[in-house]
Amino acid sequence: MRSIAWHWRNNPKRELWLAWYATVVFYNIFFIVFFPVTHAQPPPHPGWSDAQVAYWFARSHGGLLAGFAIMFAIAGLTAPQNALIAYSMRRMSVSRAFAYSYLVMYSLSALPGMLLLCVVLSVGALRPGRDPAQLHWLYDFGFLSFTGTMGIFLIGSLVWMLAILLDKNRVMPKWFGYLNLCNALTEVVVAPAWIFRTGVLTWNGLISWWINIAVFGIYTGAFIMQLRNLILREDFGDGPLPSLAEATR
Amino acid sequence: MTANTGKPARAIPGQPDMWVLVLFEALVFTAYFAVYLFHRSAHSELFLRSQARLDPRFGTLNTLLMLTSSLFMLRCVQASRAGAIRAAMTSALITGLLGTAFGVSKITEWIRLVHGGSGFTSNEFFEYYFFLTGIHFLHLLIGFVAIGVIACQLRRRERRSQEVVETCATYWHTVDLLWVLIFSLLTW
Amino acid sequence: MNAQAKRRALIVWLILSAITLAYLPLDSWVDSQGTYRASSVVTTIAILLALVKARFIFREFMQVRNAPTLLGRLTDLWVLMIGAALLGSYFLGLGHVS
Amino acid sequence: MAGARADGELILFWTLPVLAAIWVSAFFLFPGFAHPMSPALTAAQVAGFYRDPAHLSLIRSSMILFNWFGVGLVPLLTLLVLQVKRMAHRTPILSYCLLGCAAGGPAVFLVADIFWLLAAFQPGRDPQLTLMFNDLAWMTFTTAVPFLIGQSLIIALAIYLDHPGRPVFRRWVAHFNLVIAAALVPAAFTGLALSGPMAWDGLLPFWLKNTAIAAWIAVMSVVLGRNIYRQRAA
Repeated sequence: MRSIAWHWRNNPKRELWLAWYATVVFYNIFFIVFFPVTHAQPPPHPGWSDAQVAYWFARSHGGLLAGFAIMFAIAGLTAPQNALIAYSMRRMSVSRAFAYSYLVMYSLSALPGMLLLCVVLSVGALRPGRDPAQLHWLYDFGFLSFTGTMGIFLIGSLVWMLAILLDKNRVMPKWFGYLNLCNALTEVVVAPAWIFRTGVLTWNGLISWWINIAVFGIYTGAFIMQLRNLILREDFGDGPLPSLAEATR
Repeated sequence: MTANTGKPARAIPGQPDMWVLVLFEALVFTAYFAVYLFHRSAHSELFLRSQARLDPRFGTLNTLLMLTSSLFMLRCVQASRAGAIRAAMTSALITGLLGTAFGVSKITEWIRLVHGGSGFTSNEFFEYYFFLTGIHFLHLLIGFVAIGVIACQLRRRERRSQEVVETCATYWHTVDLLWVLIFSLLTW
Repeated sequence: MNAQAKRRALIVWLILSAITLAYLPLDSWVDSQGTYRASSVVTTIAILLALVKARFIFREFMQVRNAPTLLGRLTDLWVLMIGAALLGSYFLGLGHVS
Repeated sequence: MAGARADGELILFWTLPVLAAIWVSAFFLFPGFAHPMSPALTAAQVAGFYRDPAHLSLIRSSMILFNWFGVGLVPLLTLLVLQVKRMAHRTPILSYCLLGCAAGGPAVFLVADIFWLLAAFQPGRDPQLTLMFNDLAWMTFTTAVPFLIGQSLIIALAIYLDHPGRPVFRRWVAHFNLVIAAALVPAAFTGLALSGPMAWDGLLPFWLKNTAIAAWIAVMSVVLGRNIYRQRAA
């Protein structure tokens, strides 16, 4: 407790650490809400009939409403995460254009990336007696907006990749730059979710969901660790960052 | 930069970081292939009937184009390492042309298939076929960027970074590697 | 040394092209059966040939041959893993014929 | 920091009365706000609300005004970002956070607006459909708090981390922002109740939330305006 108070007052990197912890907290809550609480992930089947969709809403009724309510309360935590990533680009030897364009893109990312799904599925769960055909429309709207609108994440990954590969300040390792490319490619793979209702390329498909989520999980884990290393190594200069070993000695 | 005289040291060509991409993408594609093969053997009748609608000459030609482009990419790296800029540039250009020929042949094959009534949504086999060849095509397009980077480096002559040249070359060979696997699995 | 490397690359390319052409008779073999019957032998051969080609590309084109042993072991491991995954999922699928 | 670079900030600041006028008029024009529509209404009642000729033009004009208001707030929020930028922080990260919230908040708000206008565009639709659009509008509008909560918390944090000797905003502004953030939280949970104080027409998600937003805009405008004048004089 005393040490937390000391860091709060004196740690020169306190703003960065707060943003980093906000990121970690966000992803933990996100996981808990989307997987066990709402059962919105892994996604239910896109090929269901109206009656099956209505049954799904009825079964996860309370979980959907409570879980997404939590997301509405905490979705603002995405702002520190995006700010921290933008900051990593600001620390690089590249133009500020990279940091700013990333910031602009990701400021809007929560809407297609999550909030539309949360609102629409909440409305579906709100009235159990709603016409199943309408529930089905809400269901399609929710999952397609969530899975199918990956432009931000595609272009965002590419912007971050380019900044990392061009950077001479060693802010992020180059392999992580290439990993951004791998992640960007999986954001393309979800596009067929707009076309198929059965098979491996649907919004819950073996390829466009299961393999993609594995890549995304690795990518997210990697960037959270790399942002942590960046904060540890930060020297508030504008030249190359020291290595982790030098910085933590 | 790698020493170009005497016995070469055992060094990873290009940035070791690129190998993260190579090995990672190889894993991702292996996962795609595994899903494909599983469904293929479970519905072999449909898959084999659809596969028969592919012209194996396209696949074979594309593979030869890709392999040859890799050969010239290797020559480009060797020439650049030896300081023969002009030869390296020529090889890079040929690599790009072979890649373009591959792309043109690929698009021709797609158009032929679609006109023949076999599109992305026609059946399960063609879903995989267009998905795998499509995502590979995307890798090919990124490969052209890599060739562009090599050309820019070579134009800087003495100030070129052999490391960047080799990194981009490694990427190009990955495109080749993935195609070889796709060819073997989709056509046979 | 350069000429030697060039010749080596050419030989590798010839081998790889020859393997590619070796696929063609595989195809007619399937078609001559008249019906579209799955042939595990053909698929297995196709996968094994692909693995041989992959290893050639790793070692020769990507110059893993001259790289530290670790990378060589890693790529070999990858070839084995890819092979195991492909053959494994193929034969697993045979058990789920619908 | 001051001087030429601050030119125009005053003009942006004084768009506030216009914006406030739009906001207040939109709020009272919309026939479903002064006496907020209950989520317990039946489909027929909701359809009747949109079909009432006396309501229709009011709904449309108020929502068009709301659309302008939402976006009009962005320049003012940006002025706040600049104040945070002036604070004694080591990094620009908090102003980046605030900029992100300034973009995200109005975008969410606009979605609610679309659903209301959609419901009013063809009030003759199947009442079930009108009910669905009405639900979508009210749910989006009421739960559109994540970035408002976020920006209050970030402003509070930024003030706490500012130089205590020469603060840009005084500390009570931070405390005030924390209170506002807390007052906005219940609105996120409105989906859990169709009646009572937690329903979207209830005490907490409607009256407390909207009063908190009004209070936040009023108080932050005053402290922001004072700062801008002081910084120009310096």
